[in-house]
Amino acid sequence: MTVAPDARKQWHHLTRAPIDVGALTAQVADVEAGAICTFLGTARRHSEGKEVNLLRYEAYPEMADRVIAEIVAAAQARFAGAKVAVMHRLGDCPLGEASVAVVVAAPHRGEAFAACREVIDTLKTKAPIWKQEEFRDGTAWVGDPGSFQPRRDA
Amino acid sequence: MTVAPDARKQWHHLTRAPIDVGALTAQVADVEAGAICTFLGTARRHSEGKEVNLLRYEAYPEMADRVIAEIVAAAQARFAGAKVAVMHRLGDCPLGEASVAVVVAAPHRGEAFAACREVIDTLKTKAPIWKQEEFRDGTAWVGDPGSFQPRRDA
Amino acid sequence: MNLRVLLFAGIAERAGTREWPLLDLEAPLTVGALVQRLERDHPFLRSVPYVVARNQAVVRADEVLSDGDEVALLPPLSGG
Amino acid sequence: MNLRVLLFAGIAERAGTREWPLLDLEAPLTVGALVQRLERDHPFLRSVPYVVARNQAVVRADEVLSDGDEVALLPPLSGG
Repeated sequence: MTVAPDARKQWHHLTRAPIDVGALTAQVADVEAGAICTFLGTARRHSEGKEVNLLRYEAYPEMADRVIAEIVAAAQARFAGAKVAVMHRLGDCPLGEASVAVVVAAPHRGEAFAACREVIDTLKTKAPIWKQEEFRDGTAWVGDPGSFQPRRDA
Repeated sequence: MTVAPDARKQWHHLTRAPIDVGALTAQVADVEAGAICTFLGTARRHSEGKEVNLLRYEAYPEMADRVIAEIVAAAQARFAGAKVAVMHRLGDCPLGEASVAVVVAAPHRGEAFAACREVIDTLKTKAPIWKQEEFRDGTAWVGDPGSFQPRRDA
Repeated sequence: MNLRVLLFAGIAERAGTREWPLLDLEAPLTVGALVQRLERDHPFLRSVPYVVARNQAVVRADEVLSDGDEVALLPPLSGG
Repeated sequence: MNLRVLLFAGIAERAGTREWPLLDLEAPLTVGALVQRLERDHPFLRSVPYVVARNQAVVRADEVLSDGDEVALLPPLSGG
Protein backbone atom coordinates (compact mmCIF):
# COMPACT_ATOMS: atom_id res chain seq x y z
CA MET A 1 0.00 0.00 0.00
CA THR A 2 1.28 3.42 -0.96
CA VAL A 3 0.89 6.20 1.59
CA ALA A 4 0.67 9.74 0.20
CA PRO A 5 3.27 12.04 1.80
CA ASP A 6 0.56 14.15 3.49
CA ALA A 7 -0.97 11.14 5.19
CA ARG A 8 2.17 10.25 7.09
CA LYS A 9 2.38 13.48 9.07
CA GLN A 10 0.08 15.29 11.43
CA TRP A 11 -0.26 18.94 10.53
CA HIS A 12 -1.47 21.50 13.04
CA HIS A 13 -3.13 23.84 10.57
CA LEU A 14 -3.96 21.68 7.55
CA THR A 15 -6.67 19.09 7.08
CA ARG A 16 -8.15 17.01 4.27
CA ALA A 17 -11.47 16.68 6.13
CA PRO A 18 -14.23 19.30 6.52
CA ILE A 19 -13.10 21.94 9.01
CA ASP A 20 -14.58 21.52 12.51
CA VAL A 21 -15.18 25.14 13.56
CA GLY A 22 -16.57 24.10 16.92
CA ALA A 23 -13.36 22.25 17.77
CA LEU A 24 -11.25 25.28 16.77
CA THR A 25 -13.44 27.56 18.88
CA ALA A 26 -13.05 25.24 21.86
CA GLN A 27 -9.25 25.50 21.44
CA VAL A 28 -9.30 29.28 22.01
CA ALA A 29 -12.37 29.80 24.19
CA ASP A 30 -11.53 31.07 27.63
CA VAL A 31 -13.51 32.58 30.49
CA GLU A 32 -11.16 35.58 30.36
CA ALA A 33 -12.21 36.30 26.75
CA GLY A 34 -15.22 38.51 26.14
CA ALA A 35 -15.10 38.30 22.34
CA ILE A 36 -14.63 35.62 19.71
CA CYS A 37 -14.26 36.61 16.06
CA THR A 38 -14.35 33.86 13.45
CA PHE A 39 -13.58 34.10 9.75
CA LEU A 40 -14.52 31.36 7.30
CA GLY A 41 -13.46 31.45 3.68
CA THR A 42 -16.07 29.48 1.75
CA ALA A 43 -16.10 28.02 -1.74
CA ARG A 44 -18.16 30.24 -4.07
CA ARG A 45 -20.12 29.13 -7.09
CA HIS A 46 -18.90 32.07 -9.19
CA SER A 47 -15.37 33.27 -9.87
CA GLU A 48 -15.05 36.32 -12.11
CA GLY A 49 -18.34 35.47 -13.76
CA LYS A 50 -17.49 31.84 -14.46
CA GLU A 51 -19.37 29.00 -12.80
CA VAL A 52 -17.25 26.79 -10.54
CA ASN A 53 -18.09 23.15 -9.80
CA LEU A 54 -15.52 22.51 -7.08
CA LEU A 55 -12.41 24.00 -5.51
CA ARG A 56 -9.30 21.98 -4.89
CA TYR A 57 -6.48 23.10 -2.60
CA GLU A 58 -2.86 22.02 -2.66
CA ALA A 59 -0.10 23.05 -0.27
CA TYR A 60 3.59 22.76 0.33
CA PRO A 61 2.51 21.29 3.64
CA GLU A 62 5.74 21.44 5.69
CA MET A 63 6.20 25.12 4.83
CA ALA A 64 2.49 26.04 4.99
CA ASP A 65 2.08 24.51 8.44
CA ARG A 66 5.18 26.36 9.67
CA VAL A 67 4.19 29.70 8.08
CA ILE A 68 0.69 29.52 9.58
CA ALA A 69 2.17 28.70 13.01
CA GLU A 70 4.36 31.82 12.69
CA ILE A 71 1.37 33.95 11.69
CA VAL A 72 -0.57 32.67 14.73
CA ALA A 73 2.37 33.37 17.06
CA ALA A 74 2.86 36.88 15.63
CA ALA A 75 -0.84 37.76 16.08
CA GLN A 76 -0.85 36.44 19.65
CA ALA A 77 2.24 38.53 20.41
CA ARG A 78 0.83 41.68 18.84
CA PHE A 79 -2.67 41.47 20.36
CA ALA A 80 -2.28 40.95 24.11
CA GLY A 81 -4.57 38.27 25.48
CA ALA A 82 -5.61 37.02 22.03
CA LYS A 83 -5.72 33.28 21.34
CA VAL A 84 -5.77 32.25 17.70
CA ALA A 85 -6.67 28.97 15.95
CA VAL A 86 -6.31 28.43 12.20
CA MET A 87 -7.16 25.51 9.93
CA HIS A 88 -6.86 25.31 6.13
CA ARG A 89 -8.50 22.58 4.11
CA LEU A 90 -6.60 20.66 1.41
CA GLY A 91 -7.93 18.53 -1.43
CA ASP A 92 -11.48 18.88 -2.71
CA CYS A 93 -13.63 21.61 -1.16
CA PRO A 94 -17.26 21.41 -2.31
CA LEU A 95 -19.22 24.64 -2.88
CA GLY A 96 -20.41 26.29 0.32
CA GLU A 97 -17.90 24.50 2.53
CA ALA A 98 -15.10 26.29 4.38
CA SER A 99 -11.63 26.26 2.84
CA VAL A 100 -10.12 28.14 5.77
CA ALA A 101 -11.13 29.07 9.32
CA VAL A 102 -9.55 31.63 11.65
CA VAL A 103 -10.90 31.85 15.20
CA VAL A 104 -9.68 34.52 17.64
CA ALA A 105 -10.69 34.85 21.27
CA ALA A 106 -9.67 38.10 22.98
CA PRO A 107 -10.62 40.13 26.03
CA HIS A 108 -12.45 42.75 23.89
CA ARG A 109 -13.94 42.84 20.42
CA GLY A 110 -11.55 45.40 18.95
CA GLU A 111 -8.58 43.05 19.25
CA ALA A 112 -10.64 40.02 18.23
CA PHE A 113 -11.70 41.63 14.93
CA ALA A 114 -8.28 43.15 14.22
CA ALA A 115 -6.32 39.97 14.94
CA CYS A 116 -8.72 37.82 12.90
CA ARG A 117 -8.46 40.16 9.91
CA GLU A 118 -4.67 40.35 10.17
CA VAL A 119 -4.30 36.57 10.32
CA ILE A 120 -6.44 35.86 7.25
CA ASP A 121 -4.84 38.69 5.25
CA THR A 122 -1.32 37.48 6.08
CA LEU A 123 -2.18 33.83 5.47
CA LYS A 124 -3.41 34.68 1.98
CA THR A 125 -0.16 36.41 1.05
CA LYS A 126 2.37 34.18 2.87
CA ALA A 127 1.14 30.58 3.17
CA PRO A 128 2.24 28.33 0.26
CA ILE A 129 -1.23 27.07 -0.63
CA TRP A 130 -2.83 27.02 -4.07
CA LYS A 131 -6.44 26.98 -5.18
CA GLN A 132 -7.55 25.22 -8.33
CA GLU A 133 -10.97 26.02 -9.75
CA GLU A 134 -12.78 23.29 -11.60
CA PHE A 135 -15.15 24.59 -14.27
CA ARG A 136 -17.41 22.64 -16.60
CA ASP A 137 -14.80 22.85 -19.37
CA GLY A 138 -11.55 22.47 -17.46
CA THR A 139 -9.44 23.54 -14.49
CA ALA A 140 -7.23 26.53 -13.66
CA TRP A 141 -4.94 27.58 -10.81
CA VAL A 142 -6.03 30.94 -9.39
CA GLY A 143 -3.52 33.71 -10.13
CA ASP A 144 -1.64 31.61 -12.71
CA PRO A 145 -3.11 32.79 -16.03
CA GLY A 146 -1.53 30.20 -18.31
CA SER A 147 -2.62 27.23 -16.19
CA PHE A 148 -6.01 26.50 -17.74
CA GLN A 149 -6.30 22.81 -18.66
CA PRO A 150 -9.26 21.82 -20.82
CA ARG A 151 -11.25 18.89 -19.54
CA ARG A 152 -9.99 15.73 -21.22
CA ASP A 153 -13.34 14.06 -21.76
CA ALA A 154 -15.16 17.28 -22.75
CA MET B 1 -49.89 28.10 35.63
CA THR B 2 -48.48 31.56 35.04
CA VAL B 3 -46.77 32.20 31.74
CA ALA B 4 -44.07 34.87 31.74
CA PRO B 5 -44.66 37.51 29.03
CA ASP B 6 -41.54 36.43 27.13
CA ALA B 7 -42.66 32.86 26.85
CA ARG B 8 -45.82 33.69 24.96
CA LYS B 9 -44.12 35.20 21.91
CA GLN B 10 -41.59 33.98 19.41
CA TRP B 11 -38.76 36.44 18.97
CA HIS B 12 -36.51 36.40 15.92
CA HIS B 13 -33.38 37.68 17.62
CA LEU B 14 -33.81 36.80 21.29
CA THR B 15 -33.51 33.44 23.04
CA ARG B 16 -33.42 32.08 26.57
CA ALA B 17 -31.51 28.98 25.44
CA PRO B 18 -27.80 28.70 24.56
CA ILE B 19 -27.20 30.30 21.15
CA ASP B 20 -26.92 27.80 18.29
CA VAL B 21 -24.20 29.38 16.13
CA GLY B 22 -24.38 26.56 13.58
CA ALA B 23 -28.07 27.22 12.98
CA LEU B 24 -27.41 30.98 12.55
CA THR B 25 -24.60 30.24 10.11
CA ALA B 26 -26.87 27.93 8.11
CA GLN B 27 -29.38 30.82 7.86
CA VAL B 28 -26.89 33.05 6.01
CA ALA B 29 -24.62 30.53 4.25
CA ASP B 30 -24.87 30.72 0.48
CA VAL B 31 -22.82 29.35 -2.40
CA GLU B 32 -22.47 32.93 -3.68
CA ALA B 33 -20.73 33.96 -0.44
CA GLY B 34 -16.96 33.58 -0.20
CA ALA B 35 -16.66 34.87 3.35
CA ILE B 36 -18.43 34.38 6.68
CA CYS B 37 -17.49 36.55 9.65
CA THR B 38 -18.91 35.64 13.05
CA PHE B 39 -18.77 37.61 16.27
CA LEU B 40 -19.58 36.07 19.63
CA GLY B 41 -19.77 38.11 22.80
CA THR B 42 -18.92 35.77 25.65
CA ALA B 43 -19.38 36.01 29.39
CA ARG B 44 -16.06 36.90 31.04
CA ARG B 45 -14.94 35.93 34.51
CA HIS B 46 -13.55 39.39 35.24
CA SER B 47 -15.21 42.77 34.93
CA GLU B 48 -13.06 45.76 35.86
CA GLY B 49 -11.01 43.56 38.17
CA LYS B 50 -13.98 42.05 39.97
CA GLU B 51 -14.75 38.36 39.73
CA VAL B 52 -18.10 37.55 38.12
CA ASN B 53 -20.06 34.35 38.83
CA LEU B 54 -22.75 34.71 36.19
CA LEU B 55 -24.21 37.22 33.77
CA ARG B 56 -27.93 37.78 33.46
CA TYR B 57 -29.54 39.60 30.52
CA GLU B 58 -32.87 41.35 30.47
CA ALA B 59 -34.53 43.04 27.48
CA TYR B 60 -37.51 45.12 26.49
CA PRO B 61 -38.18 42.28 24.12
CA GLU B 62 -40.71 43.81 21.71
CA MET B 63 -38.45 46.82 21.13
CA ALA B 64 -35.17 44.87 21.19
CA ASP B 65 -36.39 42.38 18.60
CA ARG B 66 -37.57 45.22 16.36
CA VAL B 67 -34.38 47.29 16.81
CA ILE B 68 -32.17 44.29 15.98
CA ALA B 69 -34.28 43.54 12.89
CA GLU B 70 -33.75 47.16 11.77
CA ILE B 71 -29.98 46.88 12.37
CA VAL B 72 -29.88 43.68 10.29
CA ALA B 73 -31.87 45.29 7.46
CA ALA B 74 -29.65 48.40 7.48
CA ALA B 75 -26.46 46.33 7.28
CA GLN B 76 -27.84 44.20 4.45
CA ALA B 77 -28.81 47.36 2.56
CA ARG B 78 -25.42 49.01 3.09
CA PHE B 79 -23.23 45.99 2.27
CA ALA B 80 -24.41 44.58 -1.07
CA GLY B 81 -24.76 40.82 -1.06
CA ALA B 82 -24.34 40.53 2.72
CA LYS B 83 -26.70 38.28 4.69
CA VAL B 84 -26.82 38.86 8.44
CA ALA B 85 -28.12 36.74 11.34
CA VAL B 86 -28.21 37.95 14.96
CA MET B 87 -29.24 36.28 18.20
CA HIS B 88 -29.04 37.69 21.75
CA ARG B 89 -29.39 35.54 24.81
CA LEU B 90 -31.67 36.53 27.70
CA GLY B 91 -31.73 35.24 31.26
CA ASP B 92 -28.75 33.52 32.85
CA CYS B 93 -25.58 33.30 30.76
CA PRO B 94 -22.90 31.13 32.41
CA LEU B 95 -19.22 32.11 32.09
CA GLY B 96 -17.71 31.26 28.72
CA GLU B 97 -21.06 31.00 26.94
CA ALA B 98 -22.15 33.41 24.21
CA SER B 99 -24.46 36.26 25.13
CA VAL B 100 -24.72 37.48 21.54
CA ALA B 101 -23.87 36.14 18.09
CA VAL B 102 -23.64 38.04 14.80
CA VAL B 103 -23.01 36.03 11.63
CA VAL B 104 -22.45 37.73 8.26
CA ALA B 105 -22.02 35.98 4.92
CA ALA B 106 -20.82 38.17 2.05
CA PRO B 107 -19.18 37.78 -1.35
CA HIS B 108 -15.79 39.00 -0.01
CA ARG B 109 -14.15 39.27 3.36
CA GLY B 110 -13.95 43.06 3.48
CA GLU B 111 -17.73 43.44 3.61
CA ALA B 112 -18.13 40.43 5.90
CA PHE B 113 -15.81 41.93 8.55
CA ALA B 114 -17.15 45.48 8.17
CA ALA B 115 -20.82 44.48 8.34
CA CYS B 116 -20.24 42.18 11.33
CA ARG B 117 -18.43 44.92 13.23
CA GLU B 118 -21.06 47.51 12.39
CA VAL B 119 -23.91 45.26 13.53
CA ILE B 120 -22.40 44.44 16.92
CA ASP B 121 -21.36 48.07 17.54
CA THR B 122 -24.84 49.35 16.69
CA LEU B 123 -26.59 46.62 18.66
CA LYS B 124 -24.63 47.56 21.76
CA THR B 125 -25.70 51.21 21.55
CA LYS B 126 -29.29 50.83 20.30
CA ALA B 127 -30.86 47.55 21.47
CA PRO B 128 -32.75 47.86 24.79
CA ILE B 129 -30.96 45.02 26.57
CA TRP B 130 -29.33 45.12 29.99
CA LYS B 131 -26.58 43.06 31.55
CA GLN B 132 -26.51 42.27 35.24
CA GLU B 133 -23.29 40.99 36.76
CA GLU B 134 -23.56 38.63 39.69
CA PHE B 135 -20.58 38.86 42.06
CA ARG B 136 -19.91 36.90 45.20
CA ASP B 137 -21.27 39.76 47.31
CA GLY B 138 -24.17 41.02 45.21
CA THR B 139 -25.39 42.09 41.79
CA ALA B 140 -25.10 45.22 39.65
CA TRP B 141 -26.46 46.44 36.31
CA VAL B 142 -23.60 47.39 34.00
CA GLY B 143 -23.45 51.15 33.33
CA ASP B 144 -25.84 51.95 36.19
CA PRO B 145 -23.52 52.90 39.06
CA GLY B 146 -26.10 53.09 41.83
CA SER B 147 -27.60 49.68 41.09
CA PHE B 148 -25.41 47.47 43.28
CA GLN B 149 -27.56 45.20 45.46
CA PRO B 150 -25.78 43.32 48.25
CA ARG B 151 -26.49 39.63 48.36
CA ARG B 152 -29.30 39.00 50.84
CA ASP B 153 -27.88 35.85 52.39
CA ALA B 154 -24.27 37.11 52.45
CA MET C 1 -56.06 59.25 28.89
CA ASN C 2 -54.41 55.99 30.04
CA LEU C 3 -50.73 55.05 29.66
CA ARG C 4 -48.51 52.14 30.60
CA VAL C 5 -44.99 52.97 31.82
CA LEU C 6 -42.65 49.97 31.53
CA LEU C 7 -39.60 49.69 33.79
CA PHE C 8 -36.43 47.68 33.24
CA ALA C 9 -33.22 46.52 34.90
CA GLY C 10 -31.99 48.86 37.66
CA ILE C 11 -35.08 51.08 37.38
CA ALA C 12 -37.48 48.15 37.81
CA GLU C 13 -35.37 46.95 40.73
CA ARG C 14 -35.51 50.34 42.48
CA ALA C 15 -39.22 50.76 41.76
CA GLY C 16 -40.00 47.25 42.97
CA THR C 17 -42.22 46.70 39.91
CA ARG C 18 -41.98 46.32 36.13
CA GLU C 19 -44.88 48.60 35.24
CA TRP C 20 -46.64 51.74 36.41
CA PRO C 21 -50.15 51.95 34.93
CA LEU C 22 -51.23 55.60 34.72
CA LEU C 23 -54.96 56.16 34.48
CA ASP C 24 -57.11 59.21 33.78
CA LEU C 25 -54.30 61.59 32.86
CA GLU C 26 -55.22 64.98 31.49
CA ALA C 27 -54.47 65.44 27.78
CA PRO C 28 -52.49 66.93 26.11
CA LEU C 29 -49.42 65.56 27.86
CA THR C 30 -45.88 65.76 26.47
CA VAL C 31 -43.14 63.24 27.23
CA GLY C 32 -41.33 65.98 29.16
CA ALA C 33 -44.38 66.68 31.32
CA LEU C 34 -44.84 62.95 32.00
CA VAL C 35 -41.19 62.67 33.08
CA GLN C 36 -41.62 65.62 35.45
CA ARG C 37 -44.64 63.95 36.98
CA LEU C 38 -42.88 60.59 37.32
CA GLU C 39 -39.82 62.18 38.93
CA ARG C 40 -42.08 64.02 41.39
CA ASP C 41 -43.93 60.80 42.35
CA HIS C 42 -40.77 58.61 42.33
CA PRO C 43 -37.83 60.81 43.39
CA PHE C 44 -35.27 58.00 42.91
CA LEU C 45 -35.61 58.59 39.14
CA ARG C 46 -33.80 61.93 39.48
CA SER C 47 -30.54 60.15 40.24
CA VAL C 48 -30.78 57.45 37.56
CA PRO C 49 -29.77 58.06 33.95
CA TYR C 50 -32.41 56.90 31.46
CA VAL C 51 -34.01 57.70 28.12
CA VAL C 52 -37.68 57.44 27.26
CA ALA C 53 -39.22 55.26 24.53
CA ARG C 54 -42.77 55.63 23.26
CA ASN C 55 -44.31 52.63 21.52
CA GLN C 56 -40.86 51.05 21.20
CA ALA C 57 -38.98 54.01 19.74
CA VAL C 58 -36.86 56.57 21.59
CA VAL C 59 -38.66 59.93 21.73
CA ARG C 60 -37.90 63.60 22.33
CA ALA C 61 -39.29 65.45 25.35
CA ASP C 62 -41.61 67.64 23.26
CA GLU C 63 -43.57 64.78 21.68
CA VAL C 64 -47.24 64.65 22.71
CA LEU C 65 -48.48 61.35 24.14
CA SER C 66 -51.68 59.58 23.03
CA ASP C 67 -54.19 57.45 24.88
CA GLY C 68 -52.94 53.84 25.14
CA ASP C 69 -49.26 54.68 24.51
CA GLU C 70 -46.65 52.26 25.84
CA VAL C 71 -43.94 54.37 27.47
CA ALA C 72 -40.67 52.78 28.64
CA LEU C 73 -37.87 54.14 30.81
CA LEU C 74 -34.58 52.73 29.50
CA PRO C 75 -31.57 52.84 31.85
CA PRO C 76 -28.09 52.75 30.19
CA LEU C 77 -28.05 49.94 27.63
CA SER C 78 -25.52 47.16 28.15
CA GLY C 79 -26.44 44.38 25.76
CA GLY C 80 -23.91 42.51 23.65
CA MET D 1 26.20 18.51 -4.22
CA ASN D 2 22.65 17.13 -4.37
CA LEU D 3 19.40 19.14 -4.21
CA ARG D 4 15.69 18.43 -4.36
CA VAL D 5 13.55 20.89 -6.28
CA LEU D 6 9.87 20.64 -5.28
CA LEU D 7 7.16 21.72 -7.71
CA PHE D 8 3.58 22.74 -6.95
CA ALA D 9 0.23 23.57 -8.54
CA GLY D 10 0.51 24.94 -12.10
CA ILE D 11 4.30 24.40 -12.19
CA ALA D 12 3.99 20.73 -11.20
CA GLU D 13 1.24 20.34 -13.78
CA ARG D 14 3.37 21.83 -16.58
CA ALA D 15 6.44 19.85 -15.52
CA GLY D 16 4.47 16.61 -15.28
CA THR D 17 6.16 15.85 -11.95
CA ARG D 18 6.26 17.11 -8.35
CA GLU D 19 10.01 16.94 -7.90
CA TRP D 20 13.23 17.37 -9.85
CA PRO D 21 16.13 15.65 -8.05
CA LEU D 22 19.40 17.37 -9.00
CA LEU D 23 22.52 15.29 -8.44
CA ASP D 24 26.26 16.05 -8.55
CA LEU D 25 25.93 19.82 -8.94
CA GLU D 26 29.09 21.86 -8.76
CA ALA D 27 29.40 23.98 -5.61
CA PRO D 28 29.22 26.88 -4.88
CA LEU D 29 25.83 27.46 -6.46
CA THR D 30 23.59 30.46 -5.76
CA VAL D 31 19.82 30.44 -5.94
CA GLY D 32 20.06 32.72 -8.98
CA ALA D 33 22.43 30.35 -10.78
CA LEU D 34 20.14 27.40 -10.02
CA VAL D 35 17.17 29.31 -11.44
CA GLN D 36 19.11 30.08 -14.62
CA ARG D 37 19.94 26.43 -15.01
CA LEU D 38 16.35 25.31 -14.37
CA GLU D 39 14.98 27.85 -16.86
CA ARG D 40 17.50 26.63 -19.48
CA ASP D 41 16.52 22.96 -18.94
CA HIS D 42 12.77 23.69 -18.59
CA PRO D 43 11.97 26.70 -20.76
CA PHE D 44 8.29 26.79 -19.71
CA LEU D 45 9.49 28.27 -16.40
CA ARG D 46 10.37 31.55 -18.14
CA SER D 47 6.70 32.33 -18.71
CA VAL D 48 5.46 31.35 -15.23
CA PRO D 49 5.62 33.72 -12.25
CA TYR D 50 7.13 32.08 -9.16
CA VAL D 51 9.30 32.71 -6.11
CA VAL D 52 11.93 30.36 -4.70
CA ALA D 53 11.97 28.88 -1.20
CA ARG D 54 14.96 27.16 0.34
CA ASN D 55 14.31 24.80 3.25
CA GLN D 56 10.82 26.20 3.61
CA ALA D 57 11.64 29.91 3.63
CA VAL D 58 11.57 32.36 0.71
CA VAL D 59 15.14 33.26 -0.35
CA ARG D 60 16.97 35.94 -2.32
CA ALA D 61 18.80 35.12 -5.56
CA ASP D 62 22.26 35.70 -4.09
CA GLU D 63 21.98 33.09 -1.34
CA VAL D 64 24.37 30.16 -1.70
CA LEU D 65 22.83 26.68 -1.66
CA SER D 66 24.13 23.78 0.45
CA ASP D 67 24.21 20.05 -0.14
CA GLY D 68 20.85 18.47 0.71
CA ASP D 69 18.84 21.70 0.48
CA GLU D 70 15.13 21.45 -0.27
CA VAL D 71 14.36 24.06 -2.91
CA ALA D 72 10.77 24.83 -3.90
CA LEU D 73 9.32 26.82 -6.79
CA LEU D 74 6.18 28.59 -5.56
CA PRO D 75 3.73 29.85 -8.20
CA PRO D 76 1.39 32.74 -7.15
CA LEU D 77 -0.19 31.85 -3.78
CA SER D 78 -3.96 31.58 -3.66
CA GLY D 79 -4.82 29.97 -0.31
CA GLY D 80 -7.60 31.20 1.92
